[in-house]
Amino acid sequence: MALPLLFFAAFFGYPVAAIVGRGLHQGGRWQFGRVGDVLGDPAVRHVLWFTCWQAAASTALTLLLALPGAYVLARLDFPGRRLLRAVVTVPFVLPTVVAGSAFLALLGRDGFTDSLLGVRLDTSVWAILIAHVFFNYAVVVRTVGGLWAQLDPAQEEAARMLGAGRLAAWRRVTLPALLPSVAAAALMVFLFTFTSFGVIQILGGPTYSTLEVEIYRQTAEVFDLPTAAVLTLVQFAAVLAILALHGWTVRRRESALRLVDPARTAHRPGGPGERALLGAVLAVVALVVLLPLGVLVARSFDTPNGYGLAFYRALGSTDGGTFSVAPWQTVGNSLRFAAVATVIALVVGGLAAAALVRRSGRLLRGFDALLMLPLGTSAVTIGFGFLIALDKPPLDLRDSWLLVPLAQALVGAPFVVRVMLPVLRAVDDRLREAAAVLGASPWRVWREVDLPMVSRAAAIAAGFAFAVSLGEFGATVFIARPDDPTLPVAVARLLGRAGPMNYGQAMALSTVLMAVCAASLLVLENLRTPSAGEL
Amino acid sequence: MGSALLRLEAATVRYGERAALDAVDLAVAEHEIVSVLGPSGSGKSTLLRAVAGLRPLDAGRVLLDGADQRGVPPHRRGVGLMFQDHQLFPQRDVGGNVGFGPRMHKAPREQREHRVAELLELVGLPGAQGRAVAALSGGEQQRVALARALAPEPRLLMLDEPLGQLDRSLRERLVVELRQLFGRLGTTVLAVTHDQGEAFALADRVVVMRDGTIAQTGTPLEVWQHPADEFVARFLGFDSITDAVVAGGAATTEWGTLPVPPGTPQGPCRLLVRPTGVLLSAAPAPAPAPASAADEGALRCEVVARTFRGGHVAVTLRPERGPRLEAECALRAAPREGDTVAVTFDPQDVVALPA
Amino acid sequence: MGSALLRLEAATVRYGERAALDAVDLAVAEHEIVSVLGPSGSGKSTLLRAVAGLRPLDAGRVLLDGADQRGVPPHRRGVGLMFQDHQLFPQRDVGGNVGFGPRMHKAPREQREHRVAELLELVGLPGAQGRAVAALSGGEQQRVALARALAPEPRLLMLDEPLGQLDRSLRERLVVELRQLFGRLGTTVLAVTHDQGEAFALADRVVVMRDGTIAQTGTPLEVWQHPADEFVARFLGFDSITDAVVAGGAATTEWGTLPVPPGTPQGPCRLLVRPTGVLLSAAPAPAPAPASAADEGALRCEVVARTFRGGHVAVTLRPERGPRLEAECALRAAPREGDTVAVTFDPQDVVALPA
Amino acid sequence: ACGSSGSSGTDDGKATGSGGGSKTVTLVSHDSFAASKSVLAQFTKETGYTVKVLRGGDAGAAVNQAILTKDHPRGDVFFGVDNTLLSRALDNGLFEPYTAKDLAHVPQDVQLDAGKHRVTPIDSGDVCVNYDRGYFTAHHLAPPQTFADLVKPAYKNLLVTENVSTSSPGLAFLLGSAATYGDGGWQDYWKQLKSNGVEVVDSWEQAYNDRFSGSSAGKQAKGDRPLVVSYASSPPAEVVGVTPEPAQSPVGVATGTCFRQIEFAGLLHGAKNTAGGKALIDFMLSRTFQQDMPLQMYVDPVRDDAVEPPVFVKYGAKVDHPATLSPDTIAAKRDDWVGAWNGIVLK
Ligand SMILES: Nc1ncnc2c1ncn2[C@@H]1O[C@H](COP(=O)(O)OP(=O)(O)OP(=O)(O)O)[C@@H](O)[C@H]1O
Ligand SMILES: Nc1ncnc2c1ncn2[C@@H]1O[C@H](COP(=O)(O)OP(=O)(O)OP(=O)(O)O)[C@@H](O)[C@H]1O
Ligand SMILES: Cc1ncc(C[n+]2csc(CCO)c2C)c(N)n1
Ligand SMILES: [Mg+2]
Ligand SMILES: [Mg+2]
Repeated sequence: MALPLLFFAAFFGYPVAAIVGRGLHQGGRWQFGRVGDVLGDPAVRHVLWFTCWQAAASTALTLLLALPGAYVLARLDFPGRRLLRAVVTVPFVLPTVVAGSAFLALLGRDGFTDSLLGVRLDTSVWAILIAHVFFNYAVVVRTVGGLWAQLDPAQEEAARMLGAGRLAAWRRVTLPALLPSVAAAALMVFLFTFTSFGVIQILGGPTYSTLEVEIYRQTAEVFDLPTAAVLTLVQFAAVLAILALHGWTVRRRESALRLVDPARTAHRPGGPGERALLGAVLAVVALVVLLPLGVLVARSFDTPNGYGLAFYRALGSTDGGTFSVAPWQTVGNSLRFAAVATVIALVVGGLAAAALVRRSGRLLRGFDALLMLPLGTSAVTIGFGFLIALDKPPLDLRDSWLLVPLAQALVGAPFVVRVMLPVLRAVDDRLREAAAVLGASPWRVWREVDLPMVSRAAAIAAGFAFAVSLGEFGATVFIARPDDPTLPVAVARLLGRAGPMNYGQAMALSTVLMAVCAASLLVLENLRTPSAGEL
Repeated sequence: MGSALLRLEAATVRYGERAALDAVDLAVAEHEIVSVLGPSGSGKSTLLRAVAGLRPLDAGRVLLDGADQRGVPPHRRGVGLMFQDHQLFPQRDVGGNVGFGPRMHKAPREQREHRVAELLELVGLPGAQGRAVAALSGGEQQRVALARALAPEPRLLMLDEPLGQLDRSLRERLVVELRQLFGRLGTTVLAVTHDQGEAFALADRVVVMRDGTIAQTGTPLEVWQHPADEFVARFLGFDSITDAVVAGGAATTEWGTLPVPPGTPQGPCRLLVRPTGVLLSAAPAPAPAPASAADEGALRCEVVARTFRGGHVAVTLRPERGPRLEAECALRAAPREGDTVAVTFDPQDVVALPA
Repeated sequence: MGSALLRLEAATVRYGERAALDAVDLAVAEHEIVSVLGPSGSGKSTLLRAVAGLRPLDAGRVLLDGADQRGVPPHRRGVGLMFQDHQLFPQRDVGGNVGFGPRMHKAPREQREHRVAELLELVGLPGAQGRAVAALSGGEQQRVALARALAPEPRLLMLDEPLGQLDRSLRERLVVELRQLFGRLGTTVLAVTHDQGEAFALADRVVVMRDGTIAQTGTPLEVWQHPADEFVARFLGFDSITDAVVAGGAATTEWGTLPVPPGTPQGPCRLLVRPTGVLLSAAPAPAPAPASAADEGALRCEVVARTFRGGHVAVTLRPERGPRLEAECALRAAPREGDTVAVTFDPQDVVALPA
Repeated sequence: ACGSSGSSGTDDGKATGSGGGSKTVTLVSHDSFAASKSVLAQFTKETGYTVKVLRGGDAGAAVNQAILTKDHPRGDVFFGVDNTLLSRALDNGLFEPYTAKDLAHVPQDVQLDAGKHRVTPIDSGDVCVNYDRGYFTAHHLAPPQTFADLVKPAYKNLLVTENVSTSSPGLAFLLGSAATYGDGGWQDYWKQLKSNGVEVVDSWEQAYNDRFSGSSAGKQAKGDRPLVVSYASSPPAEVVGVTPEPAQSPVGVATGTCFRQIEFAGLLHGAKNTAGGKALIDFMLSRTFQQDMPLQMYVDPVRDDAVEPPVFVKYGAKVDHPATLSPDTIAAKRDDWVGAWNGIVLK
């Protein structure tokens, strides 16, 4: 409890307060008048409104499309299930600019929808919503699936014996049990889409803008720190409101559930209904996730001299100019940073989740909310905050390579908390009691009862934290270490240059990023916690 | 039995290699109350799950009202099932649990509430609608589960140990009220229980299971009086069993010559003496003429254990020869441990089992 | 009882307004086996949880070996608890569950495995170490839970309905073997059960609970023979109770004048007749001289229900006057429903309860 | 390893004692900074200093970062502030004056802080409209050459440019139009551009890689705008790596639409290694570095005697009279213009 608190205070609270404070404290006095100015601006209000409703719509659409996927990937046993689970997570690591460009190609002129249906979606808000589904499909599948796989199927059987059909049994028994994790997933999707940046920049054009984009502009381009600070505060207020709503939804619904070994709940798809569902989910995944990824992969082979590996070969050379190291070496950097960030996120998030399960109360609920704030904070704010806050003793990390994983863990830790909490809260307290009366100390109880139950969720959370860290760009770009660019940073640099070689290498490197991500997730999923199989 | 409401034909369920249900044939007539008895792990719950459609059969058929149920989903079978481990819905309160079935059957709200109140009254939890199920004691949970299973009034109701966690007086009251309720509604019932007294009190017919097969079916009295084999006999708690050769109206055993009821098949068999048929007389000849004692038909035994069971005392005897004997005595007539008693046998409690 | 291993002093647990445990005083001596009986919801499980330290007391104290346990966490109390609903660890196999306690107590692997095998043998699941707990039947799960509770050999072992889901023959065998085991290990046991037979067979002493308080404690025989009050009597299944006035060796009741045992306190009281004390004689005078029949001490009753309970038949009688009577008859002596019988009373089964 | 000098290194140029120990000079720059390994190695060989490069964000963000951290600078030299942002950097006192050695080889017109020498020009680049040669050949249309051409009906719906508040080429293009039409005239010009169907996207990447039909990336992405606001150096970039070498770059430059950006380097105020920083600035003006730059960053060297690489000579466009504006004018007018532009174009 103390460690996570300290972590968030030092690496979130302090830097963000510093940058906001710098913005509002100008010319030797506090400029609270700016709050009124900015809020009074109808353009700002318009942005706020758009930010909120597109996030809500994106969240709803993502839930709608991904909940069946969560079921299929958690409960149905079919070949390639693990691979599919890893693949749907790949978008998560993709730099949004890269993915946005794939969507532009698919939804724009002569794109997939245009040639097939004669609709161009690149100028409509649908492009944004679909891209948001693409990015966040995995959030729902993994967060909800982690709990779903462990729910005792007998509950649904009980409902069916009372006359409920499949759907009714799901709606009335399974869904309420899943609700905390559905809410957690919804919260995360909402926060991501609320702070959406790259997607909006590319697909929204100058017409659609989010608070995040505005904050970025005001901070990084216009350098109007007071306005940025006010917008950051507005964003905080909105995020806190959402957190309160989430807390209110979840609080009364969390109950101990009978959790079972996930290995026992998966079954082969039986009956036409389940086969149709599987087919539908595969179709959605293919259209919304695989197709855009495929566009990028295809581009990475599409050299000026026909299809080939030229871009990949170029990744190995240093004289492309963009880097003092060969671009492929950024893979190693990214993996290293991501591994460290994942460990930090797991430790901090795991401890926080454990503390949140054991105790309750107002203060703790506040803490719970604090943990989620980084997801709702602009990456520039964090990046600039780090710059000005962590540059003097006692926290002089200017030259420390730790800055990057720390910033990344800031995004990873809330994931860990949100994914693990619903599962931990579902663990029947009497199981812990059973362990205690058999002689287990509280720490042993955690290790022997909670950990095995939550290990699946922890693996999922770790996967997320890892993917987030691999893909994190916004904050990393401001604190990138000399000559240690991470992979997404490298992609961005390549994209920033004209010419087929640069663009092709960016695509090739993005493809490498996807492959690295999928492979890491597969490895992570196959790691078993040692305590699970022990006598 | 063409009009059987439920019929199983060679119903088989396998878990891996082992058959938890092994080619079971069973017919339950409309309005019949059948109790399923059997040792732990003999396949009782599996039988109910197969009928409910929660576990597909690996072979054989389940017919309801003559219609094969293959492919019919559980909620379309018109059967109810109370689970052995209750499976109450933790997110719903007691009222929400009990009212779930009627709600699924689109019962109007008022009727539903009325029914919930009525059933909670029946199971001794009046006014418990608003309580959280996690805050109930074990027996209270069981009663809610029972009320929940009763609420939709299915044609065939299957109960898996419905009263197992309740105390005797509540159980006895419920057995009586449930029988009345089922009679009134015309419900057909298949109830698993491990309590013979409860089975006998509740059921028109008893089915005894053994390792996934049916060892015996019959009325309670039939099963009690004529266990089909040694397994059923021992399962019913009859442990005084020995080899015997029946000739005429007597059986020759290690315990001596025992009278047998008329009509007992002749020849070698296993012979069972029910505890009530082991008659003790205070103290026989101190030990002088063993031969004559045997001739008289009295067997000298030492009392090795006596267990007070409420109402009567179970006495374990070590006879001079042969395996141990169990006797049942009235409290005031019971000998003490270490006593020596003379035993005679009541032919009405001597049963020859198929060898 | 200064040497009590466990002592509760005014132990109180409240859920909201209601006290689930209401100023309970109880002492359990070392090596004693105590059964806790009581209706569903009377606070039995709460009592065990309070002793285990899983539920802090709202008032009063729990002492183990004379030491107040306030603030001592469950794993430091050296007590074991088998939960009513088992709470097996779903992610561990049977061996992992049973071996959990020894592992927490740092037993070496070999010893642990040996102990697990031994206990699984005891509960009738030899070789089940590798099975998944979700693949066990209800009774099998209960037996694994029992084995798990036994494995660490706690000084004070608390069992919450340890045998409730097992069939009679297995239960009887286990009661005997558990008693031997506890005797050998010197374990002190507090066992909740709803089965009186089991309680009487297992326990040195019985505690009857009612609404969070202790209604009576005593040996099984004491409780059976002299229920402390009408509640305990009814709980034990004695329903033939009426108002009476005792004068000398007889009590005047609606049923007529009943003989009472010597030493019965004089004056008005509630009078209980145990079923075994209700003696039926085939058919009395068809009905000519009611006055004389009453004079003779024989009460005419109609048989309204007979329930076969295995071994004996419970007969419900509607007397000419007064509340219903329960009688217990041997199977062959039992009258049929609708018969009219004459009833006399055995003074040894007539008990005056404190009013 | 090098952050341990906290107490002794109380700034000033004489702090070389501690900085000299590490023999490292730190260059703070933006994401686009690049230099060949061999060139940096040569600097080390010549001076004994190794260069550590810290990159952060695009040009604008990098300047802003430098301003934010000016009390505790992250390095010794900053490179990458251009004429559009120069006054923001200078007004914030980011730099210490230093007169670089080879300044004589640098034309006067790019020495925008010639009086104080707080910054040294390093490279220049022209932001111009690029055109898709293939498109104009196929449509038998002459590509536009000047600002005025762009509003002609022939070029309706052909141009994509960048948002001036989020993109530096976007801003440069606006400044170019303002330099051409004057403070009072550019608004009218943009109104015409708008009615002639100019498209605005947020970033250069998007405009050039996704919307522009002339770049190879834009072709893949099915971009449909044959005119884009980009750099004069884009054409050579389009042929790098293409075999066999084409006769012409697929991209051409409308040389009458250019605005010149000049990038500067300066010694950071509070630098730990002042001596190293000075050496680095000198090196950046050396012929070695200047001749390496074009293929690394696609910019033109400022040194008059630097030899341009053959691709630049062969495929590059020669911009003779780019539009320019003084940093002071830019500083004074930029915010107003951006606001007005937003009102005209994005409404
Ligand atoms: N967590 C709780 N919150 C509120 N009331 C509770 C809670 N746990 C138990 N109770 C109530 O306390 C009373 C005693 O419960 P307890 O579990 O001790 O009963 P019990 O004697 O074990 O019953 P059973 O034989 O049915 O298991 C019951 O009325 C029960 O409803
Ligand atoms: N999912 C399963 N996988 C493997 N074996 C199983 C599974 N479920 C039950 N079994 C086994 O099948 C057998 C029959 O189980 P069932 O639950 O029908 O027994 P039961 O008669 O209800 O026993 P009890 O009285 O103990 O509840 C048992 O040996 C059990 O271990
Ligand atoms: C709209 C939207 N954009 C990006 C991501 C992917 N993502 C989530 S967190 C993170 C790291 C940076 O914060 C990344 C790349 C998303 N899920 N939703
Ligand atoms: Mg069962
Ligand atoms: Mg209980």
